[in-house]
Amino acid sequence: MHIRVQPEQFDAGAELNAFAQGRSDVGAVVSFTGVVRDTDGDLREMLIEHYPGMTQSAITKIAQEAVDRWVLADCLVIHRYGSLKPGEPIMMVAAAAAHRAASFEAADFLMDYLKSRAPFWKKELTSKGADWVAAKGEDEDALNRWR
Amino acid sequence: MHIRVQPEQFDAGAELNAFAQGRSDVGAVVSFTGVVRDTDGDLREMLIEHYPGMTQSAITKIAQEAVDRWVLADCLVIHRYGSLKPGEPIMMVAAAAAHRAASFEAADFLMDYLKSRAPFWKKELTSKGADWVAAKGEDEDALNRWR
Amino acid sequence: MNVMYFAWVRERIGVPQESVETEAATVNDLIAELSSREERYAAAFADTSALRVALDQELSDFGASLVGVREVAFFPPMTGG
Amino acid sequence: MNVMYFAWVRERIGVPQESVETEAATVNDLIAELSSREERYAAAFADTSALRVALDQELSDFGASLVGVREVAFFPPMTGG
Repeated sequence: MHIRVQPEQFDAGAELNAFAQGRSDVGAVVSFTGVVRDTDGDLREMLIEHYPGMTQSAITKIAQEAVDRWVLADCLVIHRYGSLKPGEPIMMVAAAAAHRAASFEAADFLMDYLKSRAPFWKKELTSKGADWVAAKGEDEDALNRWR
Repeated sequence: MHIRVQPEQFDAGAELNAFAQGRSDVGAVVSFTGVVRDTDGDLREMLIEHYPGMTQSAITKIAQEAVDRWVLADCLVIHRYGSLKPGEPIMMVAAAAAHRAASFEAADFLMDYLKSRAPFWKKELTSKGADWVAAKGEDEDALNRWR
Repeated sequence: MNVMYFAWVRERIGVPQESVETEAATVNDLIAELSSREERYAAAFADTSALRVALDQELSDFGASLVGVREVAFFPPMTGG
Repeated sequence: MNVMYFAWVRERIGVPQESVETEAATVNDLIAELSSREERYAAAFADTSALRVALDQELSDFGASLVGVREVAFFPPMTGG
Protein backbone atom coordinates (compact mmCIF):
# COMPACT_ATOMS: atom_id res chain seq x y z
CA MET A 1 0.00 0.00 0.00
CA HIS A 2 1.35 3.37 -1.05
CA ILE A 3 -0.33 6.49 0.30
CA ARG A 4 0.92 10.02 -0.23
CA VAL A 5 -0.62 13.36 0.68
CA GLN A 6 1.35 16.24 -0.77
CA PRO A 7 1.12 19.76 -2.19
CA GLU A 8 3.49 19.00 -5.09
CA GLN A 9 2.44 18.05 -8.60
CA PHE A 10 2.89 14.41 -9.45
CA ASP A 11 3.36 12.52 -12.73
CA ALA A 12 0.44 10.10 -13.06
CA GLY A 13 2.10 8.11 -15.85
CA ALA A 14 5.34 7.65 -13.93
CA GLU A 15 3.37 6.64 -10.84
CA LEU A 16 1.38 4.11 -12.85
CA ASN A 17 4.57 2.60 -14.28
CA ALA A 18 6.28 2.41 -10.89
CA PHE A 19 3.22 0.82 -9.30
CA ALA A 20 2.96 -2.96 -9.00
CA GLN A 21 6.07 -3.59 -11.11
CA GLY A 22 7.80 -6.93 -10.90
CA ARG A 23 4.92 -8.87 -9.37
CA SER A 24 4.12 -12.05 -11.26
CA ASP A 25 0.63 -12.31 -9.73
CA VAL A 26 -0.64 -9.03 -11.25
CA GLY A 27 -2.72 -9.35 -14.42
CA ALA A 28 -4.81 -6.19 -14.14
CA VAL A 29 -4.11 -2.61 -13.08
CA VAL A 30 -6.80 0.07 -12.94
CA SER A 31 -5.95 3.72 -12.34
CA PHE A 32 -8.11 6.75 -11.77
CA THR A 33 -6.78 10.28 -12.12
CA GLY A 34 -8.81 13.28 -10.99
CA VAL A 35 -8.01 16.46 -12.90
CA VAL A 36 -8.83 20.13 -12.18
CA ARG A 37 -11.65 20.73 -14.64
CA ASP A 38 -12.46 24.16 -16.07
CA THR A 39 -15.59 23.66 -18.13
CA ASP A 40 -16.54 27.36 -18.19
CA GLY A 41 -13.01 28.55 -18.94
CA ASP A 42 -13.14 30.84 -15.91
CA LEU A 43 -11.29 28.87 -13.24
CA ARG A 44 -8.14 30.57 -11.98
CA GLU A 45 -7.17 28.24 -9.19
CA MET A 46 -8.41 25.37 -7.08
CA LEU A 47 -7.50 25.45 -3.40
CA ILE A 48 -7.61 22.19 -1.49
CA GLU A 49 -7.68 22.27 2.30
CA HIS A 50 -7.20 19.15 4.38
CA TYR A 51 -7.05 18.00 8.00
CA PRO A 52 -3.42 16.91 8.36
CA GLY A 53 -3.86 14.91 11.56
CA MET A 54 -6.65 12.84 10.07
CA THR A 55 -5.90 12.58 6.34
CA GLN A 56 -3.26 9.85 6.30
CA SER A 57 -5.10 7.61 8.76
CA ALA A 58 -8.48 8.04 7.03
CA ILE A 59 -6.97 7.12 3.63
CA THR A 60 -5.03 4.20 5.11
CA LYS A 61 -8.23 2.78 6.59
CA ILE A 62 -10.06 3.04 3.24
CA ALA A 63 -7.14 1.52 1.31
CA GLN A 64 -6.76 -1.33 3.79
CA GLU A 65 -10.43 -2.18 3.41
CA ALA A 66 -10.03 -2.31 -0.40
CA VAL A 67 -6.94 -4.54 -0.17
CA ASP A 68 -8.69 -6.97 2.20
CA ARG A 69 -12.00 -7.05 0.38
CA TRP A 70 -10.66 -7.62 -3.15
CA VAL A 71 -7.42 -9.42 -2.26
CA LEU A 72 -5.42 -6.80 -4.12
CA ALA A 73 -1.77 -7.32 -4.92
CA ASP A 74 -1.28 -3.63 -4.16
CA CYS A 75 -2.96 -0.26 -4.12
CA LEU A 76 -1.88 3.35 -4.46
CA VAL A 77 -3.44 6.64 -3.36
CA ILE A 78 -1.94 10.07 -4.01
CA HIS A 79 -3.87 13.21 -3.06
CA ARG A 80 -2.71 16.80 -3.31
CA TYR A 81 -3.61 19.83 -1.23
CA GLY A 82 -2.83 23.52 -1.60
CA SER A 83 -3.05 25.53 -4.81
CA LEU A 84 -3.78 23.74 -8.09
CA LYS A 85 -4.16 25.06 -11.65
CA PRO A 86 -6.69 23.92 -14.27
CA GLY A 87 -5.54 20.75 -16.02
CA GLU A 88 -3.34 19.62 -13.14
CA PRO A 89 -3.91 16.23 -11.51
CA ILE A 90 -5.64 16.46 -8.13
CA MET A 91 -5.24 12.88 -7.07
CA MET A 92 -4.93 9.36 -8.31
CA VAL A 93 -5.68 5.85 -7.16
CA ALA A 94 -4.49 2.56 -8.62
CA ALA A 95 -5.44 -1.02 -7.82
CA ALA A 96 -3.54 -4.13 -8.97
CA ALA A 97 -5.03 -7.61 -8.88
CA ALA A 98 -4.91 -10.95 -10.66
CA HIS A 99 -8.12 -10.28 -12.61
CA ARG A 100 -9.87 -7.26 -14.04
CA ALA A 101 -13.10 -7.33 -12.03
CA ALA A 102 -11.27 -6.95 -8.70
CA SER A 103 -9.08 -4.11 -9.94
CA PHE A 104 -12.05 -2.18 -11.36
CA GLU A 105 -14.24 -2.63 -8.31
CA ALA A 106 -11.47 -1.79 -5.85
CA ALA A 107 -10.50 1.42 -7.69
CA ASP A 108 -14.17 2.44 -7.92
CA PHE A 109 -14.64 1.73 -4.19
CA LEU A 110 -11.49 3.71 -3.30
CA MET A 111 -12.77 6.72 -5.25
CA ASP A 112 -16.24 6.63 -3.70
CA TYR A 113 -14.82 6.53 -0.18
CA LEU A 114 -12.04 9.04 -0.75
CA LYS A 115 -14.62 11.45 -2.16
CA SER A 116 -16.84 11.41 0.93
CA ARG A 117 -14.69 10.10 3.79
CA ALA A 118 -11.23 11.59 3.40
CA PRO A 119 -10.94 15.09 4.93
CA PHE A 120 -10.37 17.28 1.90
CA TRP A 121 -12.31 20.38 0.87
CA LYS A 122 -12.11 22.09 -2.50
CA LYS A 123 -12.51 25.79 -3.18
CA GLU A 124 -12.73 27.25 -6.68
CA LEU A 125 -11.46 30.73 -7.53
CA THR A 126 -13.01 32.31 -10.60
CA SER A 127 -13.47 35.88 -11.84
CA LYS A 128 -16.73 35.88 -9.87
CA GLY A 129 -15.06 35.09 -6.57
CA ALA A 130 -14.26 32.11 -4.38
CA ASP A 131 -16.66 29.23 -3.73
CA TRP A 132 -16.38 26.06 -1.70
CA VAL A 133 -17.35 23.07 -3.83
CA ALA A 134 -20.54 21.57 -2.41
CA ALA A 135 -20.74 17.84 -1.74
CA LYS A 136 -23.29 16.08 -3.94
CA GLY A 137 -26.03 13.89 -2.57
CA GLU A 138 -25.08 11.32 -5.18
CA ASP A 139 -21.59 11.05 -3.67
CA GLU A 140 -23.05 9.97 -0.35
CA ASP A 141 -25.48 7.66 -2.18
CA ALA A 142 -22.58 6.05 -4.03
CA LEU A 143 -21.32 4.59 -0.74
CA ASN A 144 -24.44 2.43 -0.50
CA ARG A 145 -23.17 0.40 -3.45
CA TRP A 146 -20.51 -1.11 -1.19
CA ARG A 147 -22.58 -2.04 1.88
CA MET B 1 -10.57 8.07 -30.24
CA HIS B 2 -7.16 6.47 -30.39
CA ILE B 3 -6.92 2.82 -31.40
CA ARG B 4 -3.68 0.94 -31.98
CA VAL B 5 -3.04 -2.73 -32.67
CA GLN B 6 0.65 -3.52 -32.65
CA PRO B 7 3.26 -6.18 -31.83
CA GLU B 8 5.57 -3.67 -30.10
CA GLN B 9 5.77 -3.05 -26.37
CA PHE B 10 4.19 0.19 -25.21
CA ASP B 11 4.71 2.43 -22.21
CA ALA B 12 1.39 2.55 -20.31
CA GLY B 13 2.45 5.55 -18.19
CA ALA B 14 3.54 7.59 -21.20
CA GLU B 15 0.30 6.68 -22.99
CA LEU B 16 -1.74 7.73 -19.96
CA ASN B 17 0.07 11.07 -19.79
CA ALA B 18 -0.33 11.75 -23.50
CA PHE B 19 -4.03 10.83 -23.42
CA ALA B 20 -6.65 13.56 -22.98
CA GLN B 21 -4.07 16.27 -22.30
CA GLY B 22 -5.04 19.89 -22.68
CA ARG B 23 -8.79 19.37 -22.56
CA SER B 24 -10.50 21.61 -20.05
CA ASP B 25 -13.64 19.44 -19.92
CA VAL B 26 -11.85 16.39 -18.53
CA GLY B 27 -12.12 15.83 -14.79
CA ALA B 28 -11.68 12.07 -14.64
CA VAL B 29 -9.45 9.58 -16.44
CA VAL B 30 -9.66 5.84 -15.85
CA SER B 31 -7.09 3.45 -17.30
CA PHE B 32 -6.91 -0.31 -17.38
CA THR B 33 -3.69 -2.18 -18.17
CA GLY B 34 -3.68 -5.92 -18.79
CA VAL B 35 -0.38 -7.59 -17.91
CA VAL B 36 1.01 -11.04 -18.79
CA ARG B 37 0.55 -12.89 -15.50
CA ASP B 38 2.71 -15.81 -14.42
CA THR B 39 1.17 -17.03 -11.19
CA ASP B 40 2.84 -20.46 -11.31
CA GLY B 41 6.26 -19.12 -12.30
CA ASP B 42 6.29 -21.41 -15.32
CA LEU B 43 5.20 -19.17 -18.18
CA ARG B 44 7.83 -18.72 -20.89
CA GLU B 45 5.87 -16.76 -23.43
CA MET B 46 2.39 -15.63 -24.36
CA LEU B 47 1.51 -15.68 -28.05
CA ILE B 48 -1.37 -13.54 -29.23
CA GLU B 49 -2.96 -14.22 -32.60
CA HIS B 50 -5.44 -11.81 -34.16
CA TYR B 51 -7.56 -11.37 -37.28
CA PRO B 52 -5.94 -8.36 -38.94
CA GLY B 53 -8.80 -7.56 -41.31
CA MET B 54 -11.32 -7.46 -38.48
CA THR B 55 -9.43 -6.24 -35.41
CA GLN B 56 -9.33 -2.50 -36.06
CA SER B 57 -12.95 -2.27 -37.15
CA ALA B 58 -14.22 -4.42 -34.25
CA ILE B 59 -12.36 -2.26 -31.69
CA THR B 60 -13.48 0.95 -33.39
CA LYS B 61 -17.10 -0.14 -33.16
CA ILE B 62 -16.77 -0.96 -29.44
CA ALA B 63 -14.95 2.31 -28.69
CA GLN B 64 -17.48 4.37 -30.61
CA GLU B 65 -20.29 2.82 -28.60
CA ALA B 66 -18.52 3.75 -25.35
CA VAL B 67 -17.92 7.34 -26.51
CA ASP B 68 -21.57 7.77 -27.51
CA ARG B 69 -23.09 6.07 -24.50
CA TRP B 70 -21.07 7.89 -21.80
CA VAL B 71 -20.38 11.14 -23.69
CA LEU B 72 -16.65 10.62 -23.26
CA ALA B 73 -14.20 13.40 -24.00
CA ASP B 74 -11.91 10.73 -25.44
CA CYS B 75 -10.97 7.08 -25.29
CA LEU B 76 -7.89 5.01 -25.99
CA VAL B 77 -7.38 1.34 -26.84
CA ILE B 78 -3.98 -0.28 -27.42
CA HIS B 79 -3.75 -4.04 -27.95
CA ARG B 80 -0.65 -6.06 -28.77
CA TYR B 81 -0.26 -9.27 -30.72
CA GLY B 82 2.68 -11.60 -31.30
CA SER B 83 5.12 -12.80 -28.65
CA LEU B 84 4.90 -11.36 -25.11
CA LYS B 85 6.94 -12.09 -21.98
CA PRO B 86 5.64 -12.35 -18.40
CA GLY B 87 5.21 -8.93 -16.82
CA GLU B 88 4.77 -7.13 -20.14
CA PRO B 89 1.63 -5.12 -20.83
CA ILE B 90 -0.79 -6.89 -23.17
CA MET B 91 -3.17 -4.02 -23.74
CA MET B 92 -4.61 -0.90 -22.20
CA VAL B 93 -7.76 1.17 -22.38
CA ALA B 94 -8.38 4.67 -21.06
CA ALA B 95 -11.56 6.72 -20.82
CA ALA B 96 -11.72 10.47 -20.12
CA ALA B 97 -14.90 12.22 -19.02
CA ALA B 98 -16.13 15.15 -16.97
CA HIS B 99 -17.04 12.95 -14.00
CA ARG B 100 -15.74 9.74 -12.45
CA ALA B 101 -18.80 7.52 -12.89
CA ALA B 102 -18.74 7.84 -16.69
CA SER B 103 -15.00 7.19 -16.93
CA PHE B 104 -15.20 4.09 -14.72
CA GLU B 105 -18.22 2.61 -16.46
CA ALA B 106 -16.88 3.28 -19.95
CA ALA B 107 -13.49 1.69 -19.20
CA ASP B 108 -15.21 -1.32 -17.63
CA PHE B 109 -17.51 -1.63 -20.67
CA LEU B 110 -14.58 -1.36 -23.09
CA MET B 111 -12.77 -4.17 -21.28
CA ASP B 112 -15.79 -6.47 -21.21
CA TYR B 113 -16.37 -6.07 -24.92
CA LEU B 114 -12.72 -6.22 -25.97
CA LYS B 115 -12.37 -9.45 -23.99
CA SER B 116 -15.19 -11.24 -25.84
CA ARG B 117 -15.75 -9.35 -29.09
CA ALA B 118 -12.35 -8.30 -30.42
CA PRO B 119 -10.67 -11.05 -32.47
CA PHE B 120 -7.64 -11.95 -30.32
CA TRP B 121 -6.61 -15.39 -29.07
CA LYS B 122 -4.02 -16.07 -26.41
CA LYS B 123 -1.74 -19.09 -26.20
CA GLU B 124 0.49 -19.81 -23.21
CA LEU B 125 3.84 -21.58 -23.53
CA THR B 126 5.05 -23.29 -20.36
CA SER B 127 7.47 -26.14 -19.64
CA LYS B 128 4.47 -28.46 -20.04
CA GLY B 129 3.70 -27.31 -23.58
CA ALA B 130 1.49 -24.84 -25.39
CA ASP B 131 -2.16 -24.21 -24.54
CA TRP B 132 -4.77 -21.90 -25.97
CA VAL B 133 -6.37 -19.85 -23.19
CA ALA B 134 -10.03 -20.86 -22.89
CA ALA B 135 -12.74 -18.20 -22.83
CA LYS B 136 -14.60 -18.08 -19.52
CA GLY B 137 -18.36 -18.29 -19.28
CA GLU B 138 -18.20 -15.31 -16.92
CA ASP B 139 -16.66 -13.19 -19.69
CA GLU B 140 -19.69 -13.76 -21.89
CA ASP B 141 -21.99 -13.20 -18.88
CA ALA B 142 -20.24 -9.87 -18.17
CA LEU B 143 -21.68 -8.48 -21.42
CA ASN B 144 -25.19 -8.78 -20.00
CA ARG B 145 -24.36 -5.98 -17.57
CA TRP B 146 -24.46 -3.52 -20.47
CA ARG B 147 -27.68 -4.57 -22.19
CA MET C 1 -9.96 20.58 24.47
CA ASN C 2 -8.63 21.47 21.04
CA VAL C 3 -11.40 22.52 18.65
CA MET C 4 -10.65 22.74 14.92
CA TYR C 5 -12.59 24.19 12.00
CA PHE C 6 -12.16 23.54 8.29
CA ALA C 7 -13.34 25.05 5.01
CA TRP C 8 -16.27 27.48 5.32
CA VAL C 9 -16.74 26.60 9.00
CA ARG C 10 -13.22 27.91 9.61
CA GLU C 11 -13.93 31.04 7.57
CA ARG C 12 -17.19 31.73 9.39
CA ILE C 13 -15.70 31.25 12.87
CA GLY C 14 -12.54 33.09 11.90
CA VAL C 15 -9.88 30.78 13.37
CA PRO C 16 -8.56 27.38 12.27
CA GLN C 17 -8.39 26.09 15.83
CA GLU C 18 -8.66 27.16 19.44
CA SER C 19 -8.43 25.75 22.93
CA VAL C 20 -11.86 25.57 24.58
CA GLU C 21 -12.55 25.11 28.29
CA THR C 22 -15.86 23.29 28.55
CA GLU C 23 -17.84 20.82 30.61
CA ALA C 24 -19.98 19.85 27.60
CA ALA C 25 -20.91 16.15 27.76
CA THR C 26 -21.68 15.66 24.06
CA VAL C 27 -20.91 17.29 20.71
CA ASN C 28 -24.42 18.76 20.69
CA ASP C 29 -23.78 20.30 24.13
CA LEU C 30 -20.52 21.81 22.90
CA ILE C 31 -22.28 23.30 19.87
CA ALA C 32 -24.97 24.81 22.10
CA GLU C 33 -22.38 26.25 24.45
CA LEU C 34 -20.26 27.81 21.69
CA SER C 35 -23.35 29.13 19.88
CA SER C 36 -24.51 30.90 23.05
CA ARG C 37 -21.13 32.57 23.47
CA GLU C 38 -20.89 34.47 20.18
CA GLU C 39 -22.90 35.09 17.03
CA ARG C 40 -20.17 33.74 14.70
CA TYR C 41 -20.52 30.30 16.32
CA ALA C 42 -24.31 30.43 16.14
CA ALA C 43 -24.00 31.27 12.41
CA ALA C 44 -21.54 28.47 11.71
CA PHE C 45 -23.53 25.88 13.64
CA ALA C 46 -27.01 27.00 12.54
CA ASP C 47 -27.61 23.95 10.35
CA THR C 48 -25.83 20.88 11.67
CA SER C 49 -27.17 18.77 8.80
CA ALA C 50 -24.61 20.67 6.67
CA LEU C 51 -21.82 19.78 9.09
CA ARG C 52 -19.67 16.80 9.98
CA VAL C 53 -17.71 16.21 13.18
CA ALA C 54 -14.57 14.21 13.95
CA LEU C 55 -13.49 13.24 17.47
CA ASP C 56 -9.78 12.61 17.87
CA GLN C 57 -9.52 12.42 14.07
CA GLU C 58 -12.27 9.84 13.54
CA LEU C 59 -15.62 10.71 11.98
CA SER C 60 -18.31 10.70 14.65
CA ASP C 61 -21.80 12.08 15.25
CA PHE C 62 -23.36 14.96 17.12
CA GLY C 63 -24.77 12.83 19.92
CA ALA C 64 -21.37 11.32 20.76
CA SER C 65 -19.83 11.72 24.21
CA LEU C 66 -16.85 14.03 24.69
CA VAL C 67 -15.49 12.09 27.66
CA GLY C 68 -11.75 11.60 27.15
CA VAL C 69 -11.80 13.43 23.81
CA ARG C 70 -8.85 15.76 23.18
CA GLU C 71 -9.60 17.06 19.68
CA VAL C 72 -12.94 17.97 18.10
CA ALA C 73 -13.10 19.06 14.46
CA PHE C 74 -16.07 20.62 12.64
CA PHE C 75 -16.28 20.82 8.86
CA PRO C 76 -18.66 20.60 5.89
CA PRO C 77 -19.13 17.30 4.01
CA MET C 78 -15.84 16.33 2.42
CA THR C 79 -15.17 17.02 -1.25
CA GLY C 80 -11.94 15.17 -2.00
CA GLY C 81 -11.18 12.93 -4.93
CA MET D 1 -14.81 -17.66 -51.23
CA ASN D 2 -11.91 -17.01 -48.86
CA VAL D 3 -12.14 -19.16 -45.71
CA MET D 4 -9.94 -18.29 -42.71
CA TYR D 5 -9.14 -20.18 -39.53
CA PHE D 6 -7.68 -18.86 -36.28
CA ALA D 7 -6.15 -20.26 -33.08
CA TRP D 8 -6.77 -23.99 -32.53
CA VAL D 9 -9.16 -24.14 -35.50
CA ARG D 10 -6.26 -23.06 -37.71
CA GLU D 11 -3.97 -25.63 -36.08
CA ARG D 12 -6.49 -28.46 -36.48
CA ILE D 13 -7.23 -27.67 -40.11
CA GLY D 14 -3.60 -27.00 -40.85
CA VAL D 15 -3.85 -23.82 -42.93
CA PRO D 16 -4.59 -20.20 -41.95
CA GLN D 17 -6.77 -19.64 -45.01
CA GLU D 18 -7.79 -21.16 -48.29
CA SER D 19 -9.97 -20.46 -51.29
CA VAL D 20 -13.06 -22.68 -51.32
CA GLU D 21 -15.34 -23.32 -54.31
CA THR D 22 -18.79 -23.97 -52.88
CA GLU D 23 -22.50 -23.60 -53.52
CA ALA D 24 -23.27 -23.70 -49.78
CA ALA D 25 -26.23 -21.44 -48.93
CA THR D 26 -25.48 -20.96 -45.24
CA VAL D 27 -22.58 -21.25 -42.82
CA ASN D 28 -23.99 -24.56 -41.57
CA ASP D 29 -24.07 -25.86 -45.15
CA LEU D 30 -20.44 -24.84 -45.64
CA ILE D 31 -19.44 -26.63 -42.42
CA ALA D 32 -21.27 -29.80 -43.56
CA GLU D 33 -19.63 -29.66 -46.96
CA LEU D 34 -16.08 -29.16 -45.61
CA SER D 35 -16.59 -31.82 -42.91
CA SER D 36 -17.63 -34.36 -45.55
CA ARG D 37 -14.49 -33.64 -47.58
CA GLU D 38 -11.80 -34.45 -45.02
CA GLU D 39 -11.47 -35.71 -41.47
CA ARG D 40 -9.48 -32.63 -40.30
CA TYR D 41 -12.49 -30.41 -41.07
CA ALA D 42 -14.88 -32.83 -39.37
CA ALA D 43 -12.61 -32.75 -36.28
CA ALA D 44 -12.39 -28.95 -36.23
CA PHE D 45 -16.13 -28.44 -36.74
CA ALA D 46 -17.30 -31.30 -34.48
CA ASP D 47 -18.64 -28.98 -31.78
CA THR D 48 -19.88 -25.70 -33.23
CA SER D 49 -20.88 -24.46 -29.75
CA ALA D 50 -17.11 -24.04 -29.21
CA LEU D 51 -16.79 -21.99 -32.41
CA ARG D 52 -17.56 -18.52 -33.63
CA VAL D 53 -17.95 -17.34 -37.21
CA ALA D 54 -17.40 -13.99 -38.88
CA LEU D 55 -18.75 -13.10 -42.35
CA ASP D 56 -16.83 -10.40 -44.15
CA GLN D 57 -15.19 -9.51 -40.82
CA GLU D 58 -18.39 -9.13 -38.80
CA LEU D 59 -19.45 -11.63 -36.15
CA SER D 60 -22.37 -13.67 -37.40
CA ASP D 61 -24.11 -16.98 -36.73
CA PHE D 62 -24.14 -20.44 -38.22
CA GLY D 63 -27.57 -20.10 -39.80
CA ALA D 64 -26.57 -16.96 -41.72
CA SER D 65 -26.75 -16.84 -45.51
CA LEU D 66 -23.53 -16.85 -47.54
CA VAL D 67 -25.04 -14.95 -50.45
CA GLY D 68 -22.62 -12.23 -51.47
CA VAL D 69 -20.14 -13.15 -48.75
CA ARG D 70 -16.49 -13.03 -49.78
CA GLU D 71 -14.72 -13.98 -46.55
CA VAL D 72 -15.73 -16.50 -43.90
CA ALA D 73 -13.64 -16.90 -40.71
CA PHE D 74 -13.92 -19.65 -38.10
CA PHE D 75 -12.33 -19.37 -34.66
CA PRO D 76 -12.85 -20.22 -30.98
CA PRO D 77 -14.40 -17.69 -28.57
CA MET D 78 -12.12 -14.65 -28.36
CA THR D 79 -9.72 -14.22 -25.46
CA GLY D 80 -8.36 -10.71 -25.84
CA GLY D 81 -8.00 -8.07 -23.18
